[in-house]
Amino acid sequence: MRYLPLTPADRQSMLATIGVDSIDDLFVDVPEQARLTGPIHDLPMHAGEMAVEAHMKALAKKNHAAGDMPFFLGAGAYRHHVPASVDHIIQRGEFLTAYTPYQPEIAQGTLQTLFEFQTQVARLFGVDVANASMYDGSTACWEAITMARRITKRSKAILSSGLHPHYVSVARTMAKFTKDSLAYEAPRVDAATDIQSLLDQIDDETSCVVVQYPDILGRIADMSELAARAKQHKALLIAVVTEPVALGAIMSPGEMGADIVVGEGQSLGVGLQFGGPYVGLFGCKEKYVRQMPGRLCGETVDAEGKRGFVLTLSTREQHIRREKATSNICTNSGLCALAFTAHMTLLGEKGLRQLAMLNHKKAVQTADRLSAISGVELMNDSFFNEFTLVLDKDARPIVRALADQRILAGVSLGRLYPDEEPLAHGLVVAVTETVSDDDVEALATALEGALA
Amino acid sequence: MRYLPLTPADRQSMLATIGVDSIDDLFVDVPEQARLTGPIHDLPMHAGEMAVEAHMKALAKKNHAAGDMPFFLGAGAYRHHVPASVDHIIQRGEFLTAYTPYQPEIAQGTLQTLFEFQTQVARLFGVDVANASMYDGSTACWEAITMARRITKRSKAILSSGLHPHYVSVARTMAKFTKDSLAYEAPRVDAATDIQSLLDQIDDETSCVVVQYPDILGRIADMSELAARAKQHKALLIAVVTEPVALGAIMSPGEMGADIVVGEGQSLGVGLQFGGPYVGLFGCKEKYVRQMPGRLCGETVDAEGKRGFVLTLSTREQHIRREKATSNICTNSGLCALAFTAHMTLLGEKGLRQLAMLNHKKAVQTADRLSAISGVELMNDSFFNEFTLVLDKDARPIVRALADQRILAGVSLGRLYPDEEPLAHGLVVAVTETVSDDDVEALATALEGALA
Amino acid sequence: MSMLAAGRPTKQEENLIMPEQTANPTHSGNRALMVDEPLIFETGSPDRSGVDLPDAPQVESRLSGLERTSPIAVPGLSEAEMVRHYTRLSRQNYAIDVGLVPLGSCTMKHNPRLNEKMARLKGFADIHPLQPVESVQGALGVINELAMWLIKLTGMHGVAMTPKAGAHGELCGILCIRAALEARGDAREVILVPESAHGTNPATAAFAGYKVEDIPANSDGRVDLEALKARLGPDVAGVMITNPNTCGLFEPDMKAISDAVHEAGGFVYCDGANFNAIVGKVRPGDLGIDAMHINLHKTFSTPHGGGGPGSGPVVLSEALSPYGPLPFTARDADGHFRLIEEETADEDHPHSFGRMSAFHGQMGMFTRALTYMLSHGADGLKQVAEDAVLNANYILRSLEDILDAPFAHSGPCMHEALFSDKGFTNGLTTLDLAKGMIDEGYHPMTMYFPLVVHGAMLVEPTETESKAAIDQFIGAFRSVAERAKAGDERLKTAPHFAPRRRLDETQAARNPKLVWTEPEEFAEAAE
Amino acid sequence: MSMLAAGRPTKQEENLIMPEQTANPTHSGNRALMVDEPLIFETGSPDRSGVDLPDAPQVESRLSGLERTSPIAVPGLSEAEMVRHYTRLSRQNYAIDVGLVPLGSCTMKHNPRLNEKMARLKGFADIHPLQPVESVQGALGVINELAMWLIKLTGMHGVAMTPKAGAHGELCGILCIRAALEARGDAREVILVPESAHGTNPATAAFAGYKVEDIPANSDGRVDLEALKARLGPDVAGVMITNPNTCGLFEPDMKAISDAVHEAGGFVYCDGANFNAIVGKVRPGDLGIDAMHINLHKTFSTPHGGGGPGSGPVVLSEALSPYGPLPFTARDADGHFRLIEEETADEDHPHSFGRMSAFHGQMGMFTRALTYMLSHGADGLKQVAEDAVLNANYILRSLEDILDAPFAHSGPCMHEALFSDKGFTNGLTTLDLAKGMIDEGYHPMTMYFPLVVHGAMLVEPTETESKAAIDQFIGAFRSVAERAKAGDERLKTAPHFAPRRRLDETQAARNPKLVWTEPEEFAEAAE
Ligand SMILES: Cc1ncc(COP(=O)(O)O)c(C=O)c1O
Ligand SMILES: Cc1ncc(COP(=O)(O)O)c(C=O)c1O
Repeated sequence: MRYLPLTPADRQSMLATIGVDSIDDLFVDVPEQARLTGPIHDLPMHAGEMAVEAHMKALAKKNHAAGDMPFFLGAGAYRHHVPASVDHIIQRGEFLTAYTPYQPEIAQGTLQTLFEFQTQVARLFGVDVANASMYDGSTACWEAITMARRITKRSKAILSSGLHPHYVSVARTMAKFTKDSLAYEAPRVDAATDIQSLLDQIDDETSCVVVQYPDILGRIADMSELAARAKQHKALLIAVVTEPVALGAIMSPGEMGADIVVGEGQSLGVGLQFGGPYVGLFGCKEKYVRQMPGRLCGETVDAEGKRGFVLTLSTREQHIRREKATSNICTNSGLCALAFTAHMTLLGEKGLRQLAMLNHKKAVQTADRLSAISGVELMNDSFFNEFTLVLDKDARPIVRALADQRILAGVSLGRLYPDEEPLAHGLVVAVTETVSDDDVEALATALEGALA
Repeated sequence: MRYLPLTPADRQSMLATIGVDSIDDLFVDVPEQARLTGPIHDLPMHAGEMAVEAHMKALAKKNHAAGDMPFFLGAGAYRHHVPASVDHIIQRGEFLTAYTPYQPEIAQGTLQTLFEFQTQVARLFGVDVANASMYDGSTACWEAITMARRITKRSKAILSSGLHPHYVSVARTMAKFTKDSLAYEAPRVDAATDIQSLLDQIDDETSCVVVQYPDILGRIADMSELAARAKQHKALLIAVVTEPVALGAIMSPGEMGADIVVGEGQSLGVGLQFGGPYVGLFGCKEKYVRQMPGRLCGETVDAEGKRGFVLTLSTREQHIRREKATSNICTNSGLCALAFTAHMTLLGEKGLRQLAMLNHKKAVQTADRLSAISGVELMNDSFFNEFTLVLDKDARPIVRALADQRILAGVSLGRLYPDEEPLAHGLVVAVTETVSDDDVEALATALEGALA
Repeated sequence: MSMLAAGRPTKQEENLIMPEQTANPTHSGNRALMVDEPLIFETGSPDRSGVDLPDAPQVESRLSGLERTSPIAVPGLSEAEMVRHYTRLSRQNYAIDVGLVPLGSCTMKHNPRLNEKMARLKGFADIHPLQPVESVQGALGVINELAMWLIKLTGMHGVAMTPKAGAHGELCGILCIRAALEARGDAREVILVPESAHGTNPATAAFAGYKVEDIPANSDGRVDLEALKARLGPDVAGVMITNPNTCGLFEPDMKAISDAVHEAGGFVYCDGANFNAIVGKVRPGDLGIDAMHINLHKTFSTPHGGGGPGSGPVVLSEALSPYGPLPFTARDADGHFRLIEEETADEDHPHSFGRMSAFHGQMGMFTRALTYMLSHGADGLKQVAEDAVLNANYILRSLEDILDAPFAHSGPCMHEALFSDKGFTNGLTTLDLAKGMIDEGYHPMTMYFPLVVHGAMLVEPTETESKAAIDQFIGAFRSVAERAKAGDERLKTAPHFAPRRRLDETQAARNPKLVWTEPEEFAEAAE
Repeated sequence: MSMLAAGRPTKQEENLIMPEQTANPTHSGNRALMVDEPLIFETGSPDRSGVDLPDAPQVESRLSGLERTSPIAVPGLSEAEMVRHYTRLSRQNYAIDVGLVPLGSCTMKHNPRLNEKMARLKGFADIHPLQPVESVQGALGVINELAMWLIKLTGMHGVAMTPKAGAHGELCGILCIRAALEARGDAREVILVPESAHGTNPATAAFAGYKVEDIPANSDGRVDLEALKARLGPDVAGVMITNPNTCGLFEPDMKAISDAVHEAGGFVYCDGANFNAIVGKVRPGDLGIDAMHINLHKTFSTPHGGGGPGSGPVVLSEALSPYGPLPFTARDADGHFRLIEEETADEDHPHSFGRMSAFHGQMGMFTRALTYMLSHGADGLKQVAEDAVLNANYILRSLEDILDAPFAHSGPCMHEALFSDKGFTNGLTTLDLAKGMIDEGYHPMTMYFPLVVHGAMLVEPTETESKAAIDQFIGAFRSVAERAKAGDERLKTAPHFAPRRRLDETQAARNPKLVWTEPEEFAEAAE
């Protein structure tokens, strides 16, 4: 077998060194009746590369790849062009096959990259510090809520209706067990966000307000007042960013006063991958750093005084603090963080701003084109690269029908909120730099057809 | 522009350091009238990755990729499965972007690989030594003929009719200018090779006999007698191997007494690539080493006595010997040689033998299946993974018609020998491990249809 | 135990003073191929970029006046610089591709390159998690096929595919237990976890709102069955046991433990991080386990990536399966795949505890792991376990004469060999040996884990190491161990040859610098 | 000229004795990340393998009794070992991705990764050279489009795409000249080549059956026009001139040279290896040139791969185009591509000198080069030349105070700066400086070429180096040059920090070991 270097002769000589007769002598601790004799039934035997490749390719072909057709899905996962050099870097064996950098003298490559990542994320979010990544945006969001609980010693969180419904679900799952209370209701089809209602809800029992920016319907609202109000009540403002490219065009949550900013980093470097692995971004104000979950990389010096980097503040973490840790997370999204950082380094501020404006202006153009169709209305007055259309029919069957025509039209609100009748006509359309004018025309034509 | 790091400010400050006002002051040696002012007309301006990728993908789509359909072409270029790890290795920046290893202290990676390559090639060919690669099989073949001329001081070469016609063309092109004489005639459709006729032609003016093994029609013949006869006349036997995988199944030319063995290494690691880059293999008996063309890597020690490798015997080469060099070759096929070596290292003798027998037996099966079709006859009584069918019609239009049906049926002899009427019904079919039973059936069915 | 054949100096200079790389004897500060590399913040600039983008269409923006006007201050590099920067940094890393990474509990096996290629097929890499299910039948097929493999390999009833790493898998399992208990109105509050457990076990139990208590171990490094039985009772929701355990030993009483816990009304969570030792040899389902996570990034070869991403599917017993998370994939009789989400959960999966991450789990890891499984097959996976265990025992027996091996007397180990620093002199410890191994060209073993052994060294070679590689490793390990026992002072300052000498972790924690800030001098100059 | 910001020791130890890595102070012989690696023949075995293949069908073989029975003796490795073996070896290489490779005449610019990705599209990588032309229209389209770019960039009439590297391109050009002369029955025998030319120039002329004679140079490092004119005559088939020349200077008299050669009935071959200096700025066609090869692996960024493969298309004047090689691609008015081979050559290309390699040239390099051209566009390529020349002049002027720069007085250089070792003391030479640069973390410049300058050092930074990278390089170069002038003894034994110290090239040549052979002891033991 191609991955196994031991030859039969090696095995014999090693057994002799150990002083046993057969491999089964090494499994003596396994009770007889639990020991399997032959290979497990009903599973195929080993296969060569060609056969495996053929099998996997056949499965891959059964999917509609986004790049093969007009594609407008967003809602928490965005299709951006990832430069070829990013994939080259993450395939370097020294990054790909490295362990967590617990031996810093021979892990400066990973560590320095994490330090760069943390700095990039903090600057993008407009906060003081960021960690070395979480699993994804949705789990980062829950971790932020628990962190706010630890800081404020309160357990009432207010979730904006604009928060991604899957993020809400994740929080609800956990809250059921931790007894946190979560205030939340589904969004309304309205150009205005729920900021006003959130302002009204904050009180002295509130641990945090969680606001997505831009929100699930694509809307952008100033959070400054919310931050101020939260502060008055000693509650925290948690901002959630599912599309980090947006922050190349719009003010950062940190600038508006957010205490904790979390997000999904998949847009940069990572790709769609059917939802994972992604990379959770997690930043906050300096003063909260010892309450953060996850790994942190910090600068220090070596015995000769040379600058170097190490994992630090590990007394927050499970491997040191065990049941008192700030989180149970161990393995995070290291390689995705590297991809994020490599992509961000290619962009730089200039490239990021260009990319963001390109996304935005294409989205504006597309919104205008599509809302010109009879039976289609644009809900948003502001948005970044994603907006909500209100159709004069249920959106969900239309999305399915268009998929059969090889047009991936967007995410219907019916898919996201199956139980919310009033949202059924909503269609969230994302437009990135990968969308061509032809794609827009194809969608427009198909939508016209479907609505006629 | 994404590959150019200088900023406008950098340029200004550098011009200032140099002491000139503008970039054009650095082009003063170019006569005014030859200096272009703006960008060259009629060519596109710079473009981003997405646009370039779209352009190239559109071109790529206009080709029938071999992997997308039943595929049976050979005749000097073979489609083998290249393990994924081979491509990983040749994409390592330290190999991909390295220069020729003229500074051995920081090029041991390339050098040790070349040493391994040379040893693998020599062992595969059954000769004492091999060089660090040539451009491809066809140019290696001509180099071997000139080497034989230098060694024997004679200029009459006899080319077997079984030599790849393109290799013959290359030799003829050069011989026109160097005044070498080449005896050659086109092959006959016959199970027997031209060994007997070659034996008869050798005389005391012969510098070398050049025999392809297996030959262009897939035939295999013992060259031992030829080697002995050549030796009697102080001529050299040059063997040409266009399918190195064959040598996992059949005796090496060296074992039969060949003096020089050259070949095309594309089968291992390199892939089809529409004909290039490929990798010329070049081996010979030890005593001729100082007449070899191309680079040689040799073992030595460093100042501390540690083993190391260097390019050696460079007094044969153009950069030292200039017009007296054994060849004008400089850049060779380094990275393809690495791919060859990585692939060969994965195989090992065991894997190579398995691979060879798999090719051969599949070919036998296919030959039987196809020759069962009425109007199809199998010419060969022996072959490795390639054989010649004689159809009862012109093969060339059939190959084209089948290509339109998305079946790449083989190489017609009409394509290779457009001027040889008697060969027009010949079809050379290659069968490697990448051919499935379904592929064979598809070809059989299509052939039946075309011949009906 | 031979030395490398290459690179052995012909003139031996045994008593030579070891040349430390204490200073930079070059102008540049580099040492040939050992090139130091600044941060992007020091070399890049916000107006340089490694991308070219088309011009944006000329339309008004609709950003409701929230344009970002302040600097973002993320520097850019040209592609040429970016590639070199990260290539140079990568060269300061150790990794499996560079050499043996014998980290106990981490299963750092070879990551096959076919996996990487398959994960990049556009049909897997370029699909959106919210595409209509008809357009992602192949992706759902991958999840389903992988689930089938996991179920058959473990002999369990169901599997939850969404957890994103081992710890997330633990959380999934514990939430299943809690949901099952709550479903029967049984609000138990305690989870028992042995001291030898990985930190994620107690952390997870706490994260899910449980109290954590210890399970005593016996002198053989295993769960003390009788002590455990004594502690079981109506307050105990379950136990978390690692098997093979973190001392590298199989728990022979596992079935008895499970039975006892079940009898007491609790559930058995098994930490399956060490599944590599028994894959194809033992099915956890036969041991009475209720939930077990599987680190695809360990047993099933998905790359560790310098810290992640991982993937931690959880196999579940019949009792716990109804409580598993959303979404999941179901296969209809006709081969069509459905996605079960909140919408139809009431019908299809009414007891689910809910969603634990936004989408369908780590698809990019699923494609890799499935590729790996198909490559090995049932026969190959069995061989994996056997070779992993063989390699570990070979190391154990080759070094037990020189190093203290606390449980070696009790019989063979599984996939990892446990040693301790007992007998080291002159104040030398496990840490010093580890750093000495760095100089020898190896990644150190896991240090100071499990906690139950003082100065623990946990060595897991995995099955993808050749005998020659292991012999060389043993030779180096022996040599450093001898030095540690002899009290070699120079080990205290090891490593001597790595890109950095020992790093000051105390300073890092006392005065945390977690992001780059403009040095004062520069900042002033810029004003 | 600043040092790297990172890695600077805070405690400066200026007078410290430079620690040489003279011995292996570790048991393994490794030094942390610097791992020595044996040969596959020492670690592999003929019965190990890193591939799995299906069983062959059960049929009789038809190998006419020539089965290979003797051992092939090529060892195999598992994939795990193979990947590690070549990864470790790669880490002993310097390369562009690792740092500056300022090799004059070699144009070691960044190799964009998009090129690599495009070359691997199955529509390019997985097509056979003998497929019916209708099935490879896209491939022929690539060749045609690239040909169009080359023609427009050079202002020439035609282009031969099949040559496989620069030297092969030279051969192509010389054969065109020879064919053209023979076509008019003019059997000239001499090609004039300046002493400063690259070795391939005279070697090629000889390989094509010509006698080679020298062209005198003037004290400015350029062709001596008058001396050349004096030598021209009815025996001279042509001249081979490099422009910009190998001293890094533009030949201002190029047009006059061409006119003179033409007047004497000869042809002008231009070695275009240095086209990077003038791409988009000057068209060789405007200078009267008849043939010029272009190294796609220099100017157009295809990777050098540790020695190849390259690609050397040759642009041709109207006079020479009829003689270019087969096969080639022609575009019909309707956009369809034809392949002109021997079959139709009589009609389409009757004067062709024939085929010079088996197939269509270096397709894998064409896709990369075209990707590069499309990325840069006409505007970007002009910027390439300007930045390349700017960087070289910046180096020239930054170092001419410390290093002898033989032609610096005559004005700016083009893309490379030429220095010499004049003024070094204590017997130190260019070689010593080069080896000193290795310790500094740089690939040395080209040494001892061109031959016309004693102790030549030819420095070509290319346009893909940043100002910061060049400033650091200058700092290191200056420091080593100062040491060379001061006669620093330690330079004689540099490099001190590379994977190997200086290698004994004399021994290698005197007693060539070109393949591995079983060591005697082993061989005996095996008997
Ligand atoms: C025994 C054990 N349990 C749990 C874990 C946690 O897994 P992960 O890091 O994937 O969250 C690990 C991994 O380090 C482990 O070794
Ligand atoms: C000036 C010059 N001419 C010709 C060549 C030969 O090119 P190639 O190595 O591609 O054959 C080179 C490359 O080294 C060169 O520098």
